[in-house]
Amino acid sequence: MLVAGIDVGATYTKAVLLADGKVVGRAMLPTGFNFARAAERALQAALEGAGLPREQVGYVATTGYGRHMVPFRDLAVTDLTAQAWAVHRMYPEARTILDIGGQNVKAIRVDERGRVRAFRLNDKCAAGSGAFLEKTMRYMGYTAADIARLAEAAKEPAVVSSVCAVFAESEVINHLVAGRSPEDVCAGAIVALAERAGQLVKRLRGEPAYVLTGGLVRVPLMRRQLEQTLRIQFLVPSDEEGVYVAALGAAQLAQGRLRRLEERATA
Amino acid sequence: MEELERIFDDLRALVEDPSFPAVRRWLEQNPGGKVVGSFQVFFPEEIAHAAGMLPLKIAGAGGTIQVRQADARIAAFVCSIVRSSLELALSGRLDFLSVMVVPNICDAARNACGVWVRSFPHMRVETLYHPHNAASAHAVDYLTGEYRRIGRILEEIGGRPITDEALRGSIALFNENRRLLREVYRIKRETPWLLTAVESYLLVRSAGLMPREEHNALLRRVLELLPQRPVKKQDRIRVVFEGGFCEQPALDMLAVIQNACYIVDDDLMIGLRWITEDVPLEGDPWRNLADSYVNRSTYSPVQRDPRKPKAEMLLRRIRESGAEAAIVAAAKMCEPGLEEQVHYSRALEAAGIPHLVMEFEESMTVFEQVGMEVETFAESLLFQFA
Amino acid sequence: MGTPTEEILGATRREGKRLMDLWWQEMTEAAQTGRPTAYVFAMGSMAELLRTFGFVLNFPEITSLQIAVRGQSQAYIQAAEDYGFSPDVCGYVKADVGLQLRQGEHPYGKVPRPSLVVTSNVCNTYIKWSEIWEHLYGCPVFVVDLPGWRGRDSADLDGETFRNDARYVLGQLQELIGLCERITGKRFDLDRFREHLAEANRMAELYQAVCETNRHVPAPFNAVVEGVTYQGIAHLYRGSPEGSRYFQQVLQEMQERIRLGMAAVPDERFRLVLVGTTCYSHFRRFVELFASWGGVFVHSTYMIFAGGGFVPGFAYDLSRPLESFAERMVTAAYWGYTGSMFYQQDWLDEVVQRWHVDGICFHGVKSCRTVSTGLPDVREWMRVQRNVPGLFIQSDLVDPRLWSDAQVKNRVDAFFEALAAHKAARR
Amino acid sequence: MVIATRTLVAGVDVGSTQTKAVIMNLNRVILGRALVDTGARLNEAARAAFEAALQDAGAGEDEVAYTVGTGYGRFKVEFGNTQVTEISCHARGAVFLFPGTRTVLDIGGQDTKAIRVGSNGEVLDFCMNDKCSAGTGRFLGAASAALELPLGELGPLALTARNPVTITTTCTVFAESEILGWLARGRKVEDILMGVHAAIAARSLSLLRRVGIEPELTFTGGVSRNMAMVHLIRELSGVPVNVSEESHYCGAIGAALFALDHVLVGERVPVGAGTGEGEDAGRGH
Repeated sequence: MLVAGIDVGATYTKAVLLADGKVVGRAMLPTGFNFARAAERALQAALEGAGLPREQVGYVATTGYGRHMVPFRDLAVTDLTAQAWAVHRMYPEARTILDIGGQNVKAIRVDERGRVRAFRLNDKCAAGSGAFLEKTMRYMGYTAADIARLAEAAKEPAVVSSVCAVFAESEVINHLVAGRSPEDVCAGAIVALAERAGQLVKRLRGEPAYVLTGGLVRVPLMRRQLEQTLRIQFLVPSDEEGVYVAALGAAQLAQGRLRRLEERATA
Repeated sequence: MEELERIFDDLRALVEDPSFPAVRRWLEQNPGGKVVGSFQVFFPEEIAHAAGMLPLKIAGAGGTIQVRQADARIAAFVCSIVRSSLELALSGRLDFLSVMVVPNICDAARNACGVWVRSFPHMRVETLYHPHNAASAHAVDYLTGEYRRIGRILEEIGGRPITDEALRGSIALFNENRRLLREVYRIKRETPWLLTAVESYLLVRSAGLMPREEHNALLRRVLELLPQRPVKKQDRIRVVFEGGFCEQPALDMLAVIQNACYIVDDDLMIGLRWITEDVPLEGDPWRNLADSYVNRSTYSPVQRDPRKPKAEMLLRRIRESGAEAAIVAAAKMCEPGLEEQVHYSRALEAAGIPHLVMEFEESMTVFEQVGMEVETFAESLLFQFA
Repeated sequence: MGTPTEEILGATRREGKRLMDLWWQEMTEAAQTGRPTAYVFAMGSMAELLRTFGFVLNFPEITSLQIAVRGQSQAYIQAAEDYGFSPDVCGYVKADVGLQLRQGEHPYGKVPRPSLVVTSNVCNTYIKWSEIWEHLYGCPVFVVDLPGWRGRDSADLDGETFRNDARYVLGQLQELIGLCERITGKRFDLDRFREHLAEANRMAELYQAVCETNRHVPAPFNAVVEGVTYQGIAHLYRGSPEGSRYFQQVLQEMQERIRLGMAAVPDERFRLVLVGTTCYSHFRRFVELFASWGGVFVHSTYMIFAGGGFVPGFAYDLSRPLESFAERMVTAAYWGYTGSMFYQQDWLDEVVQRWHVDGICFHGVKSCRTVSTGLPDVREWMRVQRNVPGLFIQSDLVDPRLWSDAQVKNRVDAFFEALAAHKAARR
Repeated sequence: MVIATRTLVAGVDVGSTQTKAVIMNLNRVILGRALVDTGARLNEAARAAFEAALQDAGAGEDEVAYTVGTGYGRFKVEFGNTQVTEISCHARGAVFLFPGTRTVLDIGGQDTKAIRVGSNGEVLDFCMNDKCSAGTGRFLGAASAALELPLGELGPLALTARNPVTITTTCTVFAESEILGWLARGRKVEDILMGVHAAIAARSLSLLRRVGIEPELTFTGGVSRNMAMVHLIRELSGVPVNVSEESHYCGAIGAALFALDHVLVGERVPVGAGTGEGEDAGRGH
């Protein structure tokens, strides 16, 4: 019997198929406007990739932004719960997870069994999501793909200290007005974002081991800055693992629930 | 059980209607009647009632109206309830008010009182200073004097004296209302599945929006019907919601929370339940009211009373309601609430009680993040996936 | 060369610095010796009474703003936010929490722990702030509850409202005295108290006279530059002989400046009044934005909060010290503090007339509802009813993250461009 | 003293997203105009817009007697003679375009401004957005990104709304997440867009109320080309709204008029602001 975990994100939908705890298929598609359709398509794509029929899927757990919009789900859990679970399976020693995504930054403290003990999401007001960085890049005429390159070429990061995302954007503009280079401004935005994300970890009173996930871990300056601010070392899953982490967690949770149901049925 | 559903539908319509239909109905039935508005948290409505007036609780507009004119007078970094309450008045929805009382609960409300004074020269706008040194032996004397001052104003405007007899009668009526609300909260604690968080909130909030005589009758009927309600008890965590003493979360936010939790106690609209025991009827009624505010009352971040350390009071609320966790919310830009939130969460952490810290705004319409937080919180307590 | 004039002009600055250093020295010593220290607030500090018991007085508002002036507030504020305080909470409070979390280590010295906290409700945030120390240290917190301005009911000083308020405050002061006696083991000395009141009377009169000198055109001092020092000394030394002596010197200097035609801002072109504070993390920049246009602040709301909200013409009646002190506190709460905050228009109207003001700068402080709520409304009232131009800008007291230079400069420049047109049109 | 060959003036408005330049002759006739994206290098954008406007006018740089810079990047108009804030420039420009103008509204990317002006275009009073309602103009850009629609289509689409949503939060950042929330709940794109427009209009109105609305009201800046916004401002303010074909050049036109004053009268350009430096001045990191 297969189980599926589907992470219905605001921009991308990811599906992971598990058979006996092993990943047998996965897929990622843009979400678009219809969450239910996106989930269905991602699941189909994963099945096709694995060459498996739909009928074998015995349990579907959804997570992410559109988790409640998927009518064929058996269980919906939040991405924090799903992520914590998957990370725990990857790194049993992990106690604190920091996830820096496009929309959200999340800090999660987990216990030795992978259960969420405490968590903090970024205050929207706090200029602390990847969207701010993307906007900065777009404003300067670059794309997200240029972030790492630009940041590494910076001489001295421009200070972006505002707590509010709107003022932070003004600060960026003011720096450019004052003649700072796009490289310095880009690096400044990353440092600011790392600062806010680090603050979440501090507020959560994080403990080692630390794991860093999310789209922006691929920016070396981000990781360096975070490790420096927090005076810690992060464990970082590979890009592939990182992208699917919530979907994987959901699938693992689905596996657990299915097993429990089967036990109950046979008992 | 259709009757209960209908009652709650009506109450929801009342609470979400920024035109105050119950007040307008009362005015039709009492031509020339006067309405006394009061802002959060507490106002001794008995005094207005004894003066033959209708007390009305002004607790913001939630998301029911768009704040347009008030933003021209109060900066956007002031909490939403202060701005939306002013908007209700500036947009003409409170034209029926003869008197508006803004208690000195916080810096924003106190200064907003000045804005009301400048904006509505034809309305009597008054501030009311409740004692912030409640432990002082002189607090009750002082407050008795302050209540009599409010009484004098209402006598002047109503053109008739407030007799001790009338005031005692009003106190008895409001005692009954508070007793019935305590019953509602007993049900929340003991059988939370019988009454959703939104429903119990509607029962409390509506007390300040209609004549108390009507509200008492309504509460009696609801309390009669509730025990027979065919609702299944679900496996949900039991939480206390703290942080609703002034700005009120949107009904939909409560709905998102109740999807994952039973709220077994809370401080929503705490001012209407501020006095926790019957106000004595014998003796000086003015003094009895003042004494009850100071000595027979609950707690909130905007009253200083060293006899009631707030973090300890919260722990007691959790203990007494049999809750296993707490949601500690604070309104955006609310200085006292946000400061208290830190003490609350520190105390809860020390006591080993799981808790969720969140910020809200009455006018919120999107609850994705709230939902995610509450669900994750519940999942972390409820599921043993391993 | 040492001419008398130069002596007069230099002495004030030197003396101000000496008094400030002295205060820090006293605090730093108290941090080591454990001498009883009371934490008090600028408005309603009860300094006269606490001095009678020999408390060292810590003014956390002043220590917070000094952290910002030293350019270090961001780190302190961030420490408080890491502790759990929201970005929306008062910047002074957070800078102080950062200070407490560092065991009182301040850029200027060390702040002792409180043996007692005395606060009023004139700013409601004072109470919440005090409760933080209560949680951290378990120290006694005494709220002297000062009912504020209540419109026409408080206008009559013989009226029932005033008498009820004064009775309440007097009762509380007696309870506070009992608490101080228990903490210090000293009996309340009424004669000493009377001396402190007499000093406060002297200082109040001189302070008023100093404020009045700025009616002169050009203004001899800038209310947001020298004025901030005056406010500080008035808070720290109220009720002490040093305080009166200092303001005697200041008054002399101002008279000398006027005699010599010296202006606080060279080429004074626009006379302004500030509603609110400056942003202390950008103190020099704030002043410079205005001064570069020839703008001088001749007065500010904080000038009247200083020294306890001096109400012109009011002095303590030394024959009934405690009663008079209570009445004085109530009056200050009515007019000096709350009245001037939410019924600001009357005070502004008078200042505009008497100090020859061209425009009003309203500085909305994002984390301070006490001074900021209702500013747009007052601004409109002054514009519509009195045709006085008003500028509305926003940043913070001490949080550098809330200062956006280009935005503030844009508004200030546009205001002066308009003010120039306004003045030209009136000529 | 005007040298005979120098018979033109220029106004360059360096805004946060676009840079505009206008060339005017001494008879207040606009001869050339240009608009370029500001990008990351403001001095280059200013230069490019200036040169393009000269080309549009068929004139050479040596014919320009005086240049005034305005907008956020006004101090980056390094070839200019002086700077004036865009508040003063929009006021001047609006009265030039519509002489009956007494109130001006400009919704910009960084700031929204409401200005009351006198008959000569002098600023009588102005108000700009609070910090917590900043960036409302940019809010349209965010909506365009979230809904994947070009900016120019937002207004027309919004006008087809039947059942608009209400966007209640003042904060632009929060409001952006409200858009996603409404989308997730399956609300129609046009209904959401109308909600976005209504929210911006409501905030603009509160600024207009702070200065007092006196007809005629002239709506300037790029957002004034958005028909839904014009419709809402007209409806909420209750007065007719002027919108010019040249509205996005309004600041640059005003700047050119200040330049003209200087050439003709020799004065009137308000001075004294010092330099634009001061970024981080007094900040002690």
